[in-house]
Amino acid sequence: MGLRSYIITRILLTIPTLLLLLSMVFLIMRVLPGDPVALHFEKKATPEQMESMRRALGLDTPLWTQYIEYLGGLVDIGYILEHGYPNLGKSMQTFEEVGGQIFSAFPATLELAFYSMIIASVIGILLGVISSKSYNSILDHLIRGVGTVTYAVPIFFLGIVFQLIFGVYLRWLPTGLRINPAVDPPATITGLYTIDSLLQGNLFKFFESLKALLLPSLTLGIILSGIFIRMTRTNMLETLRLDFVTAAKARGLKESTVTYGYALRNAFLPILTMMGLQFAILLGGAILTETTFSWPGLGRYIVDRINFRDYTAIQGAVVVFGLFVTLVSLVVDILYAYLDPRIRL
Amino acid sequence: MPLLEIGSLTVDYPTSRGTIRAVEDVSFSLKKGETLGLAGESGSGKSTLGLSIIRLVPYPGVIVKGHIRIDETDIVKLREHEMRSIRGRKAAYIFQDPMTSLNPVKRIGAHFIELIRTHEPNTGKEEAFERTKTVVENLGILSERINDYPHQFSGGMRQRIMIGLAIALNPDLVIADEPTTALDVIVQAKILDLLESLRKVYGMALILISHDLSIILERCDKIIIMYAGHMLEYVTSIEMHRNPKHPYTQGLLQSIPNIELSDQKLVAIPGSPPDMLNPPKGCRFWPRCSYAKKICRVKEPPLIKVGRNHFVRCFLYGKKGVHVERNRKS
Amino acid sequence: MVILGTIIVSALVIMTAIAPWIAPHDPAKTRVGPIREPPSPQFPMGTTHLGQDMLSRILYGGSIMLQVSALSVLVCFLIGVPLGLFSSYVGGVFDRACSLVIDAVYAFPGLVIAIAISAMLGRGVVNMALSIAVVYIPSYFRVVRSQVLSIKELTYVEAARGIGAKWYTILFRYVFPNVIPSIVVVTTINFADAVLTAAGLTFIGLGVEIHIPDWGRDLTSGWAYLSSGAWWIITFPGVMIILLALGFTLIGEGLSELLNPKLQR
Amino acid sequence: MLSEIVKVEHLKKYFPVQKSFLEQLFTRELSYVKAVDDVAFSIRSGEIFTLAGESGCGKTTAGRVVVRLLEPTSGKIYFNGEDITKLRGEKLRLLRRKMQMIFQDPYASLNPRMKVVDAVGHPLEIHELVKGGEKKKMVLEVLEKVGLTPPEQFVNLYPHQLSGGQRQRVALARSIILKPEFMVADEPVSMIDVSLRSTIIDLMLSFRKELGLTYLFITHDLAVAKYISDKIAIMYLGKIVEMGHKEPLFRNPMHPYTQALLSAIPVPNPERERKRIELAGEVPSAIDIPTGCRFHPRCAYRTDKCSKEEPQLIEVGKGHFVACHLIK
Repeated sequence: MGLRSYIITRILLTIPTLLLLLSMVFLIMRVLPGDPVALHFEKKATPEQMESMRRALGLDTPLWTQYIEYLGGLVDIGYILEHGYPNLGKSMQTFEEVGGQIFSAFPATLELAFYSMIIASVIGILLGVISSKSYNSILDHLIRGVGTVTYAVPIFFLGIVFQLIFGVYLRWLPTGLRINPAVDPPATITGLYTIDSLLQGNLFKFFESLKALLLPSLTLGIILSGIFIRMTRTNMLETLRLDFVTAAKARGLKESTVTYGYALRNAFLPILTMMGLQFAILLGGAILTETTFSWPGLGRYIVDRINFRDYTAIQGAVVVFGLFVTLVSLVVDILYAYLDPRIRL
Repeated sequence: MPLLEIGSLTVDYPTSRGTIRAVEDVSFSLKKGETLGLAGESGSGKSTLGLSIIRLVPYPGVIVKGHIRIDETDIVKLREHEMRSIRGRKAAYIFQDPMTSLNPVKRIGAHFIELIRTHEPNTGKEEAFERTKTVVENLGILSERINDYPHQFSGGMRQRIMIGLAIALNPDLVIADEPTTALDVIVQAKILDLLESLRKVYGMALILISHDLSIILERCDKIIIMYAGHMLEYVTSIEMHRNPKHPYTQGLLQSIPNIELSDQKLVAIPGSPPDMLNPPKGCRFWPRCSYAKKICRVKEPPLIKVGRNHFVRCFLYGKKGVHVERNRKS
Repeated sequence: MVILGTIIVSALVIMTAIAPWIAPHDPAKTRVGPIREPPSPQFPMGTTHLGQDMLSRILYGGSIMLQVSALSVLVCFLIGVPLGLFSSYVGGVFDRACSLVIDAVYAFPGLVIAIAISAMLGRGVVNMALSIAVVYIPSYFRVVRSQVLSIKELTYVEAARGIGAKWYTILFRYVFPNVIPSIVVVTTINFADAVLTAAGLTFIGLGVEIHIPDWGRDLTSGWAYLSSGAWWIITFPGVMIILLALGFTLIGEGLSELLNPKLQR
Repeated sequence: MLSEIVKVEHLKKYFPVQKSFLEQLFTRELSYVKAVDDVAFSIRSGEIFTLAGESGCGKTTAGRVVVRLLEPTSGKIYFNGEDITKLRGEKLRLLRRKMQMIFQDPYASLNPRMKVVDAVGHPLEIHELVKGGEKKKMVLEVLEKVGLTPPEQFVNLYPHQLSGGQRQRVALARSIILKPEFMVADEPVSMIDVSLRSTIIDLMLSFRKELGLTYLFITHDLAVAKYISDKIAIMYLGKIVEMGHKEPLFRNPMHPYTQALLSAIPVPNPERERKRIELAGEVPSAIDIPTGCRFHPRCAYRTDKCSKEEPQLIEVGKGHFVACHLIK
């Protein structure tokens, strides 16, 4: 099977997964709580007020009609072309389009996730390789220890400690927001401040946004690196023991060629898959990181809305999180197929 | 001057449950162009012995005693980077399982080019490629398959490629560790024929490691019988066939079926191979030996010469043996 | 590693259990001392912004976490293990359907699901445990399923069929006993995850009521007064959570290393 | 006169090839691995019948189909004259008491969490043949029979505490405890140390005498096959190409494949000069079987007919069958 047909297959297979995911979200959000409107008002509203809210949000129709409308809104091309985002309904709190709110919050999450992933991968793979190369030495035990402890640290605790040290005591770095409030954010191109400011050649804004990004992405990246260290180490140990690595050594190849060209090249494939799976954990961590650092992303949005019991907004945000993860796993699988010649026939 | 000279080599594997002495006090030498067979059952130390010649004994194994001289250089004392220039260039190794011995994400040709350019850095890419083509064609593989990946080849083909990688730099010594155990008999015969013809063309010495005594007898000039880390017998193959001395060797020869004989009676060696964490004292083989005497249980027999090119580690032979024999009679 | 982890976990459990007898103050009582007092001989871990004794709250504070994690692990175990066992052993359409749903949940950011469900169900120990359980059922299912699928192909299962064993005999005497080690590993790791998820839920305001002593709760209120620099309200509960999660992780990792033949040299 | 205990006719076992989602969308046709493709043989009571061939020739699949561990795609299997091809449920379970199988890998064929006494005694419990302490007594007896002496030393051990040879003995004990009439032995010695192989073989031979067992022996090692069997069938790509009593077959192999196979087998004699018959190419895939005689692309004697017409097994001597167009 060729690479292209593999990609097509993989994309086609995503459709039922997506449908299932969307239905599950609907099920959890609409069926479990009983009446979201009643929950929203926490019994503090008159029946008339609740009824008008239901009508305004289309919650007075039968469940399956709501379901069709919910799915229909997501694929309504006309709406997407007009607004630039899919129809996710209206917020119970502000009556604004949920899609629009999410669309403006999403880039912040994307930027945080992107930099954290880089930090986690660099730390994780580097330490993982070193650890596996020096198997059973003191260095190996030390790195493993660091990895294990990192796994056990609540992400917001690390964030708070960073804030306490670098923000409150040392006053080196900002403890919240995407950019110094005294500085105007760069004009929106991609919505990622660091990239936008670079595209506009504004180094000052680039460094300002990088400064704000540093603590949150370090927090998230370090926590995630614990898992990456362990994954890399385990896979490297397994690969280093394979015959072709011994055979490469027996041919007198350089140490670095054997470690990177043979062991890591092959160990990287399962690592890549697991990185894809860890992405879901990363997003979960992003919610807590965003909350800790008042980072105006999707995670912050969802937590804000919980306080208002704004179920349509929560539902929208959950859907977008799900779509994001699905997309990433699609990309990871395609990348895997591209890197593994056994699939690329 | 021998190409390879090993003296009282001892290799240990320290484990959490105790130290396994996988190879003990092994000495032999090999001349240019000779073929030597290392035969033994699983756990006999034959692979460890083979791997110590290129100093790649797997973790946590260590060479604790003895010397291994290749062209008079004792490789036990070499630094790691000096050792690297010996591996692949002076001594090459062929592994048991061809399915897993090649890097799955690297093209076949790249394996060769990388090997050539590592050991001969002055070789240009073009030249390395041309040399690869010649080697691959000599293996009976079409040169247009150079750019294929390992998974596109059958097991037999991959073992040919492994042989090609072993001989590409024209080493003086090739060690083939169970090179055909994972393959079917017809492919096995072809691979061994290829190895033999290439060996003759390039004039290399070959160490063939196998549990299959038939292959060793068929393909090698000299044979070492290994058991529980000890060399029990060291002899030419013809002499071993005509006149095996050690009770273990005799037992092995009686336990393998021969397709050319009818009404053969196989005789098994009683008992089973020893636990290497607690090997028997004295001769390693005594618990399974029907000739075992008192001395065999307490004293390790030395390797003694019993004929031209014939050494055996057993109290039944030599002066001590005679002595024991007499004791028994009196 | 297993031993160290067990020591940590059991020490914390015992500490929480005997807290009523060793705690110097009522953990919920406000104004037992001055507000936000740094650690002193009288209050070895300082006081909170409500003037509660930090030490007493630390001693008591593990109770909620332990209850939530134990309960959620129990729920996960009771649903995930049988489901995985039967789904993979029976195979066919049932298995495909189960795996599809489970994989979808697994691919989803766990905390997002937990938040969504928790927001629906409201506060309280049971609700927290349930919303965490939903997130981790897939881990059990997947581990059990992949183990059963590989064990099912092994020769000894075929041999059992060969001697005429019935399907349930094969499942319970040949397959299941060989899955148990992996389940044990998942369970211990799951304890650590549940502790951390519970702390996360508390942090974003979905935990227990404010007066109840809880490490997650205290850490969160410490964060609210971050700018005052009251490090003790943050550090002590944080370290306790780390210790608890670390204890479980150590047990899990240690066990998996002992039981995973791939990594044994 | 010996009677036929097992007889198979036109036995086929095809495995569907797993296809990707996309391929399923665009192609209707399923392709198959034709592991066993129309095989017939019969085994007489007390005989040792061997299926031999290289890996992938279908010998193991054939063995598993005969004892109904795999469902045949088509064909008939008779046991003591009774058609057992379609037996199910309780009847199949009763049949399992009479036919047993032992496997190649002694490390994989025992449940790692069952003690020797439970593993060996389990067949008795399954078929409800024992009460209380009887099980242990019978297990001890049968352990003694397979040479695990003294048996008391072994009953409470777990498989990982045994060596490969001992495990294979335990597996043997488990398979004879029900006193079966027929046993399929799938490469039972190929993973056992050379010096111990003949003890397992001798045990099997002694059970034939004492228990009247009949064997279907499966092996890739023709030297072992020659030592143990009465009759041998050589398989190539799912089909029997030559079959007969071992003496005439080894003395006078007729099929070009058999000849090549025999000439490739190493002989433990350095002084013997042997002529090797070279075979071109490698065994083709069992999904894409060559037309006509499936051996013809590698055969030095092939004619036009060989690529078009599939040769049938014909009798060339007493009980000696060959499937080759060269033989008239």
